[in-house]
Amino acid sequence: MSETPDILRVNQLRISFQLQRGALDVVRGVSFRVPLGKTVALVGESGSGKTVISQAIMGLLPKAGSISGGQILFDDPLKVDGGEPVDIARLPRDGREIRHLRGGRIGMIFQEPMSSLSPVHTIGNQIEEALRLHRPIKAGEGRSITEAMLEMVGFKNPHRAYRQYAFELSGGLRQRAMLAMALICHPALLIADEPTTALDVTIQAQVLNLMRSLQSDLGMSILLITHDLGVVANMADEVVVIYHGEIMEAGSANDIFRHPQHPYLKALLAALPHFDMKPGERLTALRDTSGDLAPVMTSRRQTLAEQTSTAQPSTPILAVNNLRKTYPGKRSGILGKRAERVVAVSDVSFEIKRGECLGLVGESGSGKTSIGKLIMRAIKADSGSVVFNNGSGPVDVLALHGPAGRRFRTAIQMIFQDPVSSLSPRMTVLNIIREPLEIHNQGSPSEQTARVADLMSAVGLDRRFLNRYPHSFSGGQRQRIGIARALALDPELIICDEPVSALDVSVQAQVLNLLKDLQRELGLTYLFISHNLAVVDYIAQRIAVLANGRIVEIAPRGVLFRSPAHSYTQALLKAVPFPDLDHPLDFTSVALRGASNPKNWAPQFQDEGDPASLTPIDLGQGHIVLARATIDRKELVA
Amino acid sequence: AIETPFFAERVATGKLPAIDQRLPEQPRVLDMQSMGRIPGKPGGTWRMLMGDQRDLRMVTLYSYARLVVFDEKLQLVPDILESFEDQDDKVFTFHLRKGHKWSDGQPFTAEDFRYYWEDVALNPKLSPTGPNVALLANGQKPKFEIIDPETIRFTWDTPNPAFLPSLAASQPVYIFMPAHYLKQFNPRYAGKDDLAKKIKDAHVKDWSALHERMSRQYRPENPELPTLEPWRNTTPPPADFFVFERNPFYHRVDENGRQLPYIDKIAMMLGTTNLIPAKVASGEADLQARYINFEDYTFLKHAEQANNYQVELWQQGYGARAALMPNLNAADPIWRKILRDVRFRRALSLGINRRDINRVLFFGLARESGNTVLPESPLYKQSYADAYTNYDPAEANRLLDLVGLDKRDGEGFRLLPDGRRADIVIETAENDTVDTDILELVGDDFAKLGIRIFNHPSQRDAFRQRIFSGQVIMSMAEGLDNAVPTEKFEPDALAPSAESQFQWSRWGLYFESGGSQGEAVDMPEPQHLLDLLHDWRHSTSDAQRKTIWDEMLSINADQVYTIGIVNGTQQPVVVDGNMRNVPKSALFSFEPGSFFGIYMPDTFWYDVKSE
Amino acid sequence: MNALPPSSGKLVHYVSDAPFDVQSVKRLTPEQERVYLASQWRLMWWKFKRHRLAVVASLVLLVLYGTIPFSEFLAPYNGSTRNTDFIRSPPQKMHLFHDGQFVGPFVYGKDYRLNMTDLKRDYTVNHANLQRIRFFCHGDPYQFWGLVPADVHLMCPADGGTLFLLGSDRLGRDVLSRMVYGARISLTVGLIGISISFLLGITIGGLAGYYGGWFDLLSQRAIEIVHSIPHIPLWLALAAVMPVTWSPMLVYFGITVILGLMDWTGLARAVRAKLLSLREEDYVLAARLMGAGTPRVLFRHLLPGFISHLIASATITIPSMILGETALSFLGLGLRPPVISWGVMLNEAQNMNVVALYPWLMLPVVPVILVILTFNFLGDGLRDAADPYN
Amino acid sequence: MLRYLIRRFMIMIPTLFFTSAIIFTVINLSPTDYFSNYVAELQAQGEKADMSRVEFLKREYGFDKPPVERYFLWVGGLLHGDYGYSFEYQLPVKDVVGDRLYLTILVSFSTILFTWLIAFPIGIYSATHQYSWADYGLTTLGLLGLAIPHFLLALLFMYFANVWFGLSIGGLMDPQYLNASMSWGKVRSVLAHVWIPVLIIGTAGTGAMIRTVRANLLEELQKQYVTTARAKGLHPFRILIKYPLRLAMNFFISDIGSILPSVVSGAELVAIVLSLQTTGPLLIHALQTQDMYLAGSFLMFLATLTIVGVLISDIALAFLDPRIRLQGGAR
Ligand SMILES: Nc1ncnc2c1ncn2[C@@H]1O[C@H](COP(=O)(O)OP(=O)(O)OP(=O)(O)O)[C@@H](O)[C@H]1O
Ligand SMILES: Nc1ncnc2c1ncn2[C@@H]1O[C@H](COP(=O)(O)OP(=O)(O)OP(=O)(O)O)[C@@H](O)[C@H]1O
Ligand SMILES: [Mg+2]
Ligand SMILES: [Mg+2]
Repeated sequence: MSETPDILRVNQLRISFQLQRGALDVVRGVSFRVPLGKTVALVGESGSGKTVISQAIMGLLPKAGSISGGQILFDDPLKVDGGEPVDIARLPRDGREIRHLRGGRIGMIFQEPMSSLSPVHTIGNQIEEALRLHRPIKAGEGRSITEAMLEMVGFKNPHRAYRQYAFELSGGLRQRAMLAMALICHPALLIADEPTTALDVTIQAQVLNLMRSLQSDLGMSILLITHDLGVVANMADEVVVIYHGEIMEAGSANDIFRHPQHPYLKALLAALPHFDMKPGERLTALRDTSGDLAPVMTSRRQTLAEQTSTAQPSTPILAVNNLRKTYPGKRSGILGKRAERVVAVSDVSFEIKRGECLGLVGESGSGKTSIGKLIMRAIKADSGSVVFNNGSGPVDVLALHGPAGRRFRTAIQMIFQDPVSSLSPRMTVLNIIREPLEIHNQGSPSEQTARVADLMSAVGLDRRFLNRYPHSFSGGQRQRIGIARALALDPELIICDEPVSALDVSVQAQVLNLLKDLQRELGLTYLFISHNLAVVDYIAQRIAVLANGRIVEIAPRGVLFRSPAHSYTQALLKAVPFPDLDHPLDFTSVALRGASNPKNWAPQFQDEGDPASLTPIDLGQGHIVLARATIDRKELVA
Repeated sequence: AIETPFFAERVATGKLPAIDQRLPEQPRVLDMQSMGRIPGKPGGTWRMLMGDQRDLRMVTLYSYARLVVFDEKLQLVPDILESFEDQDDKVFTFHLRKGHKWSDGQPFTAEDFRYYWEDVALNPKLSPTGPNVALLANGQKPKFEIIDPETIRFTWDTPNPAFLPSLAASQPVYIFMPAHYLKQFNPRYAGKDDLAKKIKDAHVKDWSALHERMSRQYRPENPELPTLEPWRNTTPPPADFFVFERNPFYHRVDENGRQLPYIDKIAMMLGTTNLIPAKVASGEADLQARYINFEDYTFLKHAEQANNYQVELWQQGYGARAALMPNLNAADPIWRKILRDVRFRRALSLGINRRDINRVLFFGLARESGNTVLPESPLYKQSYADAYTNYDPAEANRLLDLVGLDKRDGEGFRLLPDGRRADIVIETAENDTVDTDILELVGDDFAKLGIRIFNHPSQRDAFRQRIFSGQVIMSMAEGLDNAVPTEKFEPDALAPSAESQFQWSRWGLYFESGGSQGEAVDMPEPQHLLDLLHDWRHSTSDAQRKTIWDEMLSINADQVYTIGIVNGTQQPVVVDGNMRNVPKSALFSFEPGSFFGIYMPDTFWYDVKSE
Repeated sequence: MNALPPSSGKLVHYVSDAPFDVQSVKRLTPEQERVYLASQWRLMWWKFKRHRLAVVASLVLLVLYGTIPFSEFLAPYNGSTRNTDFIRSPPQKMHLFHDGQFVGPFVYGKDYRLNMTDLKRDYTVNHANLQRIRFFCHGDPYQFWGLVPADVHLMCPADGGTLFLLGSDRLGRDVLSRMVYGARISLTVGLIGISISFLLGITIGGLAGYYGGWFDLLSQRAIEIVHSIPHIPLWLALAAVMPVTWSPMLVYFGITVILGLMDWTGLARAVRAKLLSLREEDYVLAARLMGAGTPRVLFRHLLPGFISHLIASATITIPSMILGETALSFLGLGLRPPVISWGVMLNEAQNMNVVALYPWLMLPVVPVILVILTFNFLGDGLRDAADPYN
Repeated sequence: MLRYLIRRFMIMIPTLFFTSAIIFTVINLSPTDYFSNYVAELQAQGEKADMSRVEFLKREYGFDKPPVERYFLWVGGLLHGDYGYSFEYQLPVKDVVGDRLYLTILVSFSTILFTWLIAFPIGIYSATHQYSWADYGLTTLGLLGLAIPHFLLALLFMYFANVWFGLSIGGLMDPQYLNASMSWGKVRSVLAHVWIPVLIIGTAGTGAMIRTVRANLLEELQKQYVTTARAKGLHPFRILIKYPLRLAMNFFISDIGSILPSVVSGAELVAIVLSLQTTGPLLIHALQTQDMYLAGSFLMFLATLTIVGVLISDIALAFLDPRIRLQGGAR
């Protein structure tokens, strides 16, 4: 081990941003290395400068940012012997040398895959472009290599995917497209900035496995930036912990996980949600913000008390029945025949009671976001109904309009999966968070501003960020802006689409605690979509598992995790990576590939071509599983 | 006679008969010396710049070949005709030139007159409103006789003194047509299938449309139409460049026996009229006056040397370069009453500082005068020109107070009896800077009388429509079109006889339509003018006509029906340095004179030393 | 601050010993509070101020527009005062020194002679005739704001002298004074016209792009139709029907409105095309889900994403509006005397005589250029101020 | 797509019908007609119109019939490819327009080419080099073109082209070539003249185009996908062309509908000022003289081109941006 040279050495790197008023030092003297063929994980609080460092390595800092000191030495293993390592910090922007490195020698996966793809080019085109640029390939070969790559990152139908556009893909699929783009050139160094946030655990395991095998086959080195300590434990050889642009602790994975020393690292590890938490147990966040919470909540306590007394506790606040949504397929060529429609959501029914949190997990691309959007009426359902009842009688959401529709909008809010594109790029954070208040005329302008400031601190953001524009934030910060906005109106139901995927565990703990407090104090209801099963386990009372657009299993959290009935649920649970060096994920044995493919499921869950042959079967205790009607219940529990 | 080099080759190859076969037995011989001109030599191209295809008629005007023509002293002389006889203005006998031929070599005979009279003028399809008014005396058609192939006669019961002048007019009444050519379009003579095919090829509805299109003589669009003019068109429209070639059978020769015209070709280039002064200044025209204005003089003069031309100043032949025309038929009753008050019209006339206008806009070269005949006319009297043209704002103000405009508003502007402000919108046709400037200056003068005026230019057509309907209170336009008449010209412009007389268009329409449209004259003086016009039409002697003219002119001057501002304004004429026989200074007018026509451009020639 | 770990050596476990304080979020001073809680408008204003050219441009525009209420005072002559003895006089130069001696601002008088050979008025500078310019002086009388009779001018010619700093026109009117008066019409016509066309273009294009569907279908057809009727016949037709009795001022408004009405289609289509793709963005969806109404989504979320184009097209449309009336005049539908505008003045300058002999009559093109440049630089500044990435 | 196309073609029918009605109305809005106009013109000079002929013509062209009937006669003719008859030229409209069309297309295409060739590179340059001296300089130059009225520019150009190069004033060729058939001399003469209108018509358009290209490109250059492309190691120029430029073209594509008609109508007013032998002056003249079939058919031709142009632009937009194509924007 000690013989491997370092492919990347970052020495005393300092990066600052030029802001309206003065400079902002974001990275303050960071040094670390990436040894050849190894994986180094960069972990740290949201906004601590991880992404900025990776941008600096690629020479892609935004206009406002500049390297104010230090070196980034890249030692290309392919270089002829004796060549000095290049200092990327000194290369001219967009010059020939740096262009050669980018993509070809250093690949990068961006943190926000959703908005990083061109909206007007097919993903195949964009991936193949990178390939052609850096790998000598024969004419006509490009497409097949690209499709093979797409398949490797988990596209079920790579041929079709090649011709799809970014907006036709779910968040996870887009992330996989980005992965494919970065990996297709076989770079010597891969910088993966949160490469798996939008992926469910089975796909995540598959992707991680792919990275590992490329690493061993090609000697690729990886700089892995992630919040998921489970991933870190399973992937990293060395770990660097960063906080506020400075390194707090660095060492081998062993050192970090077994002998954490710095208070920050200790706090991080303590903030992790784990599966055996007692009901009501709170996560320990680095900063406790329950004090900041008071002003956020008081505003509605009063009205709430009256409401809860009138509403019967048993009536669900939201009932979804037989929801179905298909997207039009694509034609081949201009005049070609229309391909099959994509069924995104099929025959989905569930209920959420007031004050409850329903977790929604499932494979990436299985239709979770679509369900959220259907409930919000952001897209039109093909069939089915959504009934909302906040005590003043049931309303059919799909038929709402006029003032009732307006009232509905204040009662239900959504946190978007993609924080980048859901924030107007030309509005300051202040205006973004204040907007719902303005729309619904709540309070005077100064009251609104005050409330915005309170919300900001509740989600752990500095008030000084208020007049910055969304693009100048880190991924996690943006996500929190989205959360603050959703909370602004005191809604009764929030649809949270991956609300904490970009947050480090301590901030995640802070936000989860906030959500939980709100739920308890205000009776807030959530539909919580997440890939992080530990998070879902912590926050949700009941969990629904979605596969291929259908709910395959739904159960209270304890039941689901203790005795999962469906093959898919079982596969999911097996694929969860633990932040524990003693429980490494078995990448080889787990039947990761195609966990969502019904063919790999137990026969009682296969529909054999007729979707109607499957029905929800009640196993008691609210545990329902989708299986063949003819099957005996015993068989399912076994 | 001497053969023209231009035709030498064609004559040699037998395509064209020799010069002696081409000329009539008795050509019209012009004695250059006695005319004060120099006999010249043939050759060259006359380049002229024009606006649009309608201007093709300029060649007809400039050519000025008519059955009879006015000479420079405005006497009627035979031109195409060898001679004519006029008995009491009732019986007219015309003698054609023996051997005279159309430009295609076919003989020009009495048949051509008969064809026009019988097959065109009397054909209800071709002439839905009957023969031209010039051919009617007291509403009656003449008796047409062919005495022999070279002699014809028109006979009326009552005198028709306007007949000969109308044949000599710049825009003549054509009483003959090339029968041999046009018969192919007339079902009376043409084969049915043949004609049907021609109609189809020409994309027209029927034979009459085809005939109409093929027979335009005034505007020579049809290159195939035989002509008697000095030049014939060779370019079929549409085109931007028309080339005219000399007519090999033209009937005029000079004293040396050279067939006229001297100039072989006319090249007419069409284009934007605003650019014409600039193009002329860069030497792109050889003899040009149309579309050149007085303001362009300096500019043209500056390039004289460089481009070898001279700019001459001719005199324009209008009765007034600009005249205000109060509309006596205005629809607004209050205004009509005021406009009909002679004191008002006199007041306005007295209120114009003509000297100032002349100085500012015309370098003092124009004449400050009412709208009347020019001194060049034998009918001119100083008193006509001077009537109410002195600048006397005090008297003007006094008169205005008298006509009921004595009340004024806070700003000092006069009010109408009904309390409206007496603002006058003066309408003009098109946007002419000189008109605008004149009105600007007049506006300043009238402001001193307590009257504000506004200029409203509009498209000529819309402008006329508004006048005809009485919506216009006052307009401004050129004065008398023919300001150098002799008593032989009809004095119709002085009496309410045509709708196009802007001061009384509805009375004019009444007269024109024989009382079926418009309004009958209901004022004594205009009625008197009409009576005088009637007298002229039945007059039999020049002396009688002269007294009628005198009386009409003096009534017009005294009544100030139109308020002339200046006349005798200058028209720049650009002449190529090598062109000879072009008068240095002359009268430039459409009627009489056909612009250049009366000076016979067929006698102009290029003096090129090297050739 | 940590040291770079040794190359290819085993990584030593490094632990930072810097003090660690999780609650390092500092309290804000009032000054910081002001900065960090400033509204978006204020932020933009701060950014705008840094764009020097734009600031200069806006000052120039301010001055130009500032002259509008005071034209009568600023112009040495009234717009229609004629001086028949000084027709087409070339500009008189302003001097400060005479024979090397300081005398203050003055002009030399001009002698003029009628040149009857080429019919031109020849002016020669008479160095003996020294005419001192008067300031805050009594000159041509006027009605200030149409109400107060006054005769005070910023500067006037010397008694009995002339002051044609930019020459005089064919009726002996002062070109400079007319330019000052002309600013009134020319500077406003563009704004009114552009407001109309932007209002229509943005609303119709915006709604079409945002809603799509039948509204889009109908509005696109309407645009096609408006678009397919060339301007000129419409102008001609309108010229024919516009009542003659309309005062020049009414005609002016009529023309402005027409200019505006004819101009919106291009913008509407551009807005629509852009919105068709922008409306698919998540933030639009987010706004809608918050309950934002169409105007809000359109004006707060969608159009800002298009602001560069809007500003650019506004700043390039203004000149065509200012000059548009010259095109109209060409067809006989322009403004007419006594209305004074730069377009009218330029229209009068449109012949070869002027180009060759009286070039100073083309001077009104200078303020037009100035206005256009300043509007464009102002636009640049605005664009940058609104640009979050900058 | 096919269905979309068919639908769009179907929609064009009522649009065209509507447009024809409007055009007819606009032409007939003027209270006068060709014949009274003709009479007016003649009388202005003291000439007299032969009333008999006027009557004859009026009847010949159906002016005794009510306007509605005339409209249907006209539209009916159009459907059969009969564009009517020009009163002025006494020729079928087709023959009148004739050769002018080619010259117009020559001038227009040269102008468009000129505009694009200059405006695009400059616009791209000044967007990528924002606030460089070259950006300011080129911008100012472009704006100058925008600020000087066409007419004045035309006069200045003609004047100095004549004074300095001895070029004949106005027109598209020296007069001697006007009726001549094609020859080297003629081509040379046309080339010697065509640059003036191209420059004049082009300058304003160029200035405007530079500004819009610049603005739209600046907007796109900051998008995240540009960074993605950079991360791939693409050459900046390739990136520019493939990504931001393509998205910035949106405004441009949406306006190509107006290119087609402008190619044919050819900047009428400038053409008049420059006395070009193109269709523009013909159209204006026809309008001014109320030569209604000539004007009407010509306008209808332009309208059809516009509508086709809009269709093309819609299709191009859909091609350019799949979001529009697939989310059902351009429905
Ligand atoms: N363009 C920018 N302008 C100004 N500040 C910026 C800009 N980009 C990032 N920052 C700031 O730099 C800091 C570091 O950002 P960075 O994106 O590197 O965080 P991160 O560690 O990746 O966080 P996360 O885990 O949330 O993605 C943040 O405080 C952020 O607000
Ligand atoms: N606009 C669209 N057009 C076509 N197909 C779409 C569209 N939007 C989504 N889809 C498809 O619908 C399916 C479900 O998408 P959805 O976004 O609901 O997934 P998801 O469960 O949220 O996945 P992820 O966890 O990756 O975000 C996917 O296969 C996606 O490709
Ligand atoms: Mg980040
Ligand atoms: Mg999703």
